[in-house]
Amino acid sequence: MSTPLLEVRDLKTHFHTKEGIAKAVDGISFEVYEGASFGFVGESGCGKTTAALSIIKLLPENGKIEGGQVLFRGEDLAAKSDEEIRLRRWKDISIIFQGAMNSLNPVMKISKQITEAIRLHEDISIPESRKRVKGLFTQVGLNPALLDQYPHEFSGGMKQRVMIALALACNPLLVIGDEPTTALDVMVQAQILDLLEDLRRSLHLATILISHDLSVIFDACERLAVMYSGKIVEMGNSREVYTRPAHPYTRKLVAAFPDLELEKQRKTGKRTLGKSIAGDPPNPLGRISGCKFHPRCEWADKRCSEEDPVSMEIGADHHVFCWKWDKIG
Amino acid sequence: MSSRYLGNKIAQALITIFIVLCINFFLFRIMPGDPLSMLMRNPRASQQAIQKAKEFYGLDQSLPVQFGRYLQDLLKLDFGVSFMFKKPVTEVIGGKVGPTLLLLGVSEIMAIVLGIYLGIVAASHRGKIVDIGTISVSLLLYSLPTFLLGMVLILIFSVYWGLFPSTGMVTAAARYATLWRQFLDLLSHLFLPAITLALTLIGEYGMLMRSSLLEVLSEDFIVTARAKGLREREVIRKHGYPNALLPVVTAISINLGLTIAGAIQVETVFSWPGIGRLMYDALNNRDYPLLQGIFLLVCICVIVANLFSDLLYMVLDPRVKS
Amino acid sequence: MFVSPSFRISKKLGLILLIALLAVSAFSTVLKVGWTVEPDSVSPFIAYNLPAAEVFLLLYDPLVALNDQEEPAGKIAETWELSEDQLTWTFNLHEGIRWHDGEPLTAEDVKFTYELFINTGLGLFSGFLNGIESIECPDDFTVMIHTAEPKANMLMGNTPILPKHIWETVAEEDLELWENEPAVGSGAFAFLEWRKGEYLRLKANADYFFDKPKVEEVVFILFANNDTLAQALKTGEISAAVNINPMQLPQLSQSPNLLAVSSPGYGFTQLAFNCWESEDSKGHPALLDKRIRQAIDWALDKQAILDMTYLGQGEVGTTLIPPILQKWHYKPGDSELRVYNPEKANALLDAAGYLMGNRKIRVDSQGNELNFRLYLRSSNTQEIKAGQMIKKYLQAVGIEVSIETVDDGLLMDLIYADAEFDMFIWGWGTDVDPTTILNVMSTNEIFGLSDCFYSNEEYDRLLSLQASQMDVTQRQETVFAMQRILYEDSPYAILFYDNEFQAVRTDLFSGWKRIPEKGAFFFTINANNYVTVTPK
Amino acid sequence: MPIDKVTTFQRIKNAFSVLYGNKTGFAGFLILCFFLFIAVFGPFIKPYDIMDFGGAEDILRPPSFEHLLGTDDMGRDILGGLIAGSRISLLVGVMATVLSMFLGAAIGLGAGYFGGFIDAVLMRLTDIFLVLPWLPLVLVLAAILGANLWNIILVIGLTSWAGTARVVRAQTLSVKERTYVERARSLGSSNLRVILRHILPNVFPVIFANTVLIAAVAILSETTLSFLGLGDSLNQSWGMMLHYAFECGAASIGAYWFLLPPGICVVLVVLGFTFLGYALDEWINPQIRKR
Repeated sequence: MSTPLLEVRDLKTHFHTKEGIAKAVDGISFEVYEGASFGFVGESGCGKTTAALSIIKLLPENGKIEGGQVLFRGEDLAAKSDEEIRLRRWKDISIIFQGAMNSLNPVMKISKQITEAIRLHEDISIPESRKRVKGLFTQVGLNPALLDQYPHEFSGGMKQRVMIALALACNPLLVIGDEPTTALDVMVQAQILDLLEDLRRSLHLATILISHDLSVIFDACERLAVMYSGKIVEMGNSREVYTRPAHPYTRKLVAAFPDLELEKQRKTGKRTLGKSIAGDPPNPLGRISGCKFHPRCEWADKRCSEEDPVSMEIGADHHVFCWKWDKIG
Repeated sequence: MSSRYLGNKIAQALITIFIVLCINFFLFRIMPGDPLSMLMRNPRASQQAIQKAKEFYGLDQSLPVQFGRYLQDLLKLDFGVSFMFKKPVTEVIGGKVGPTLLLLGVSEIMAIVLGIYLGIVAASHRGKIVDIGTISVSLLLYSLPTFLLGMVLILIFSVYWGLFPSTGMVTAAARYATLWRQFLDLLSHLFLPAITLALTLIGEYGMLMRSSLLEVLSEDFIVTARAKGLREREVIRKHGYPNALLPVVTAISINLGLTIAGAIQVETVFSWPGIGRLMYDALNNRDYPLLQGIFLLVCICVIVANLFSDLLYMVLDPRVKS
Repeated sequence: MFVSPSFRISKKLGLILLIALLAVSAFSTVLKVGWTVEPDSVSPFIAYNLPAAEVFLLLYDPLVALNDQEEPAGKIAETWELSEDQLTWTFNLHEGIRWHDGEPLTAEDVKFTYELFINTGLGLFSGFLNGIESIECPDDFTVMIHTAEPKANMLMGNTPILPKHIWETVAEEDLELWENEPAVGSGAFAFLEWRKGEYLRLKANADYFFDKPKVEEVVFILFANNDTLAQALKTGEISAAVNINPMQLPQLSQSPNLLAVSSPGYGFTQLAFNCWESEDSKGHPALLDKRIRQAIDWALDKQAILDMTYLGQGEVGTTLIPPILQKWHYKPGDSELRVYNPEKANALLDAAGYLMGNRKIRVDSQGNELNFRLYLRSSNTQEIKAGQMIKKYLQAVGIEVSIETVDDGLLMDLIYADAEFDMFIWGWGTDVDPTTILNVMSTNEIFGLSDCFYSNEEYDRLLSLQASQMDVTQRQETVFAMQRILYEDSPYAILFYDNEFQAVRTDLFSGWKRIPEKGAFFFTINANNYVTVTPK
Repeated sequence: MPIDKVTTFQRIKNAFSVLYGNKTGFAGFLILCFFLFIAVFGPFIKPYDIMDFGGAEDILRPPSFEHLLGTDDMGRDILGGLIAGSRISLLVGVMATVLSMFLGAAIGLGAGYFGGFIDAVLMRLTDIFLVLPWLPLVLVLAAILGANLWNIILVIGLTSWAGTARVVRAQTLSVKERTYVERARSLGSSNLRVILRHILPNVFPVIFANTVLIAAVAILSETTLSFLGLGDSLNQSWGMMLHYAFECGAASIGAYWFLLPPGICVVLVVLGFTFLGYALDEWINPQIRKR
């Protein structure tokens, strides 16, 4: 593997709410390599989106990076001022939001929304930037004639393509996809994922995909991290984690997709709903000592409830944070 | 598609206007007391004179016939003759529209500009003292009856400090050395009533803008804009305002009905010679034609304002067109 | 830190103050009079209210006006004489009087005006002309008026003389709808502009034949309420105010630039009873018994009511003609006078057959309760207060009162159209001559001016008698007798003669005089103040 | 006013929920309890008779030991008047609200439940009531019916239901689709039964939350009507006190004690209802806030 493009070390992001401090991201470390794809998976509220947004400090007012480093090509983004970060956004790292929903300004023409980003970071004329947008449209499989439409005139899939075009506008090195395919139907979902994959390869992009849907991450990412309650519980090569899930939580996630034949799913266009996992996700404000998962874990013992599990390398590029991983049958 | 939307809205407005016409006509016919006794003060009026007056005002016909005539006349923009002023209603109302428009216009503009500004300030200092202050003041203004606010302002600015006149639109029958003085005179008379009306509106518009902006700022596309690297100011200006103003624009046009209620009170307290006071006087004198005229005018204004807000929305929000 | 913002504020205040000052600096040769009621019309055939009568005094001249001492003084008529038989009046007119439009005023105008009033019977003034048989004009400046009987009030009516060349173009049956705007008269002031609901402007008649006004204009400004009226006076926006709220009198009197007066007015406020003895009457039958009406009069503490409504400014009411008309006002003797005495009221009610029932309400032998509807005008706070107090006083003697507040128009309907009432409160204004107000109570006026449907043959006889009694003492006797009858029968319980409250600015104008000596400035018997007052 | 103000209420409420949490709701509750207590036990706290006029020397006395808030233009104790007035003002507020709610709920339920033609007609009617300028309409109605307490209640109730009807209709539409309602309908329950047994209980929270907000509007309306001279002059509400204060020129003679206390009472009660309304809303039905 090549050198890491992005190296995150012991990142902590907390939200200050009136009820108390929520440790949304509670000390996570991971690397993303140039041109490689990385995925975050976990239940909603586990902190995966916060982790991704922390990279470019795109946090709500009450969210703050409390510790750790975000090394992007060796520079610590976490230590930079808001203004410095602002100039790096989109140029180096861009994000694809859930475009099918509300990530595009409804009262601004698509072309304007994209050229705005380009002209913010590059000193080029409007016609030139429009030309670039046309190119981007073609690249993501949209008819350039639709350039001056408004978002509501697009279907969900088309909007998502617009989002991708927008993300690529400034030729970034890293693209983060935050649930990029959620709310799309399965056929479109697959198309978008394929598009992303193609673009990644052809443009030599690094991508970070975030999804609550294990199947999406397994399918689209070379490496992944499973998050639970602000912590990474298992991380490594996708195939490795899929075939040998070690953490009880990962096991349950995997088990929740009994029929994990992704190809088949795609062909039939049918989605198998996973079984839900027993118990509720923890309250982000709660202070669970030891392993965060222990209240829901059937194998947990005293140690699990007292000591934070440490990273254990259990295979080639396969780490797990669990005291009992080897005790589980 | 958009023409269908438009057509639909116009049709709705027309139906509403027709129903208002009916309400307008029949409601005023069941008012107690005989309008003729107000019209003819002479208790010894001869039968001929009464008959003549009845014919003149069309009161001798049966209700349906009167209604028919009423509709016919309306088409000719003939609103009948005011009992009180014994002049055509259009003429009477026409003389009072100016002052009301002036009052409403000035206070609306003040309220819109200040209200939106306050809303933005409050929203961008969410939860801070400025925000809490704005909300508290807005709520207080909301809870304060308009007339009471007017009286309190009179108490302070006219009675105790003697800064502003408290009545009328100009110093009555004054002659002015210069046009500028005349303007100042109008301004000093306008100050208190306009402030009163504006204050009651500022709170509302401020709250409206605040909540609208906060709602917009929590939208995903704002995060997109931030992610693109726009400055926070630009995010709010380019993506926040255009979206946040949409509901505010609508609310302001729809609010006209409410503003008119305020205007009636303000005009009563400050003796402002406008439609509001005219309506109050017409009511006391049971001047049916005049009352009908005013009521109709006000209703149509509100309905048209609603229609206008729909159209404006169509222009401002591309989503509505489809 | 604290200095700069407050400095800025004071600068702003200064600016505002400047604006306000500039605003009120109007020309003081304009006499601005604030009032709270405006004329119902400027046509003498349509108008019935007092402000209209006041305006007619300025716009028009009568043949003979009244001087400050209530004596007839020449106006259009320079001199006049009465024939030996007291049936023919000859008026010699001033020559050279011109109407505001420049046409000359002649005897024909007088004849035309009087005949028009007599023929139509419309307006405030036609009543004054009762008894006139014929009018002739031997020349342009002589008018001879023949009457069937001697006419005692010939010189008292202030009847405006109207320009024939204008009014002859109006068909008689259209008179009640013809608004007479702009009014053309011959008076000290000419009609300039009337913005109804705002102001009425009159300008001085530069060619006036008599004393010319010292001001350029008189502007009557309508105020929505007493409150703003008083303020406008204080700020100098107006120079005079009528219908001031009595509550504001003490404060206004303290101002060195103001002269505020509370003076006896030409009118009274009454509690009227439905006295209509007819099948069609919708009034409570018990009120037809004069003992009940008297009992109500006994039961009211009028002084307390006057104290509460007008801060005691006025006089407790007795008879129909107010005491300011010293010549005509009849003061009931001690034996007749009814002064607050609930026991007397109770005794009378007992005598009338209404005994106290279970619910503390009196009932007659058939079990009919004494409960009366009392209508009050919602626009008049003083009358509402009085009504509430009356309810309380009557409750104390076992009479139940249910109060309903209605607008003026509705009350007029209830009274004049249907006689659908038991009691109500309002008031009358009176002239210098007693005939008009006495006439209200005549049988003839039922479904005319009579608001209580009272009828008494003896009273009617005396009414026509006094109209022809040229001897003041004799006439006085008759007028007294009539008032005695009314006081005994009490179709009205006259509550009080409320004072006029007026105030004027002494720093802006000089020459204010009260008419008569203890009277008011405006709404008096003549319009002299408007003419003599001088800008400072 | 009622209609437009409700949406404004909603916005103000949203703002408040962010800021104050339920503390304001509690404050509103306390304010209302205070006034309710005064209204109920007023006669025991301070006996007051509207007919108990003072003498001439008692008129418009400034606050003193004997009369803590001074006297009015008829020499009556203002504190006593305020206490007695609380009964009238609250009565009007509550009764008008009940009427408005009843109308709004009935029309909203009817329109939402039956749909089709009925819905179209009822909603058209609602739209018209939303559009008609409120105060002119109320002035005319009050003039037609005559000024007494019950007519004022009637007028306010008749003109303030449209906002509620809309909300109730929307809620009814969503409840109607629920399976148990479908089942009840298919089992042949009568419409009335389905509405009362299945729909109303689910719509009720919305109605209830709206009720408190309408009450504030009703009290404001009564005050305004009274001020404009269309009030019941024999039942002295706070609005009537303000009317008389205005009529006797309290402002210009500096009789602040006649003008301010009833004004402050009105403001407090309206604030109280607003606070409580927002809190109830949050408590009963959090998703309303999202609307």
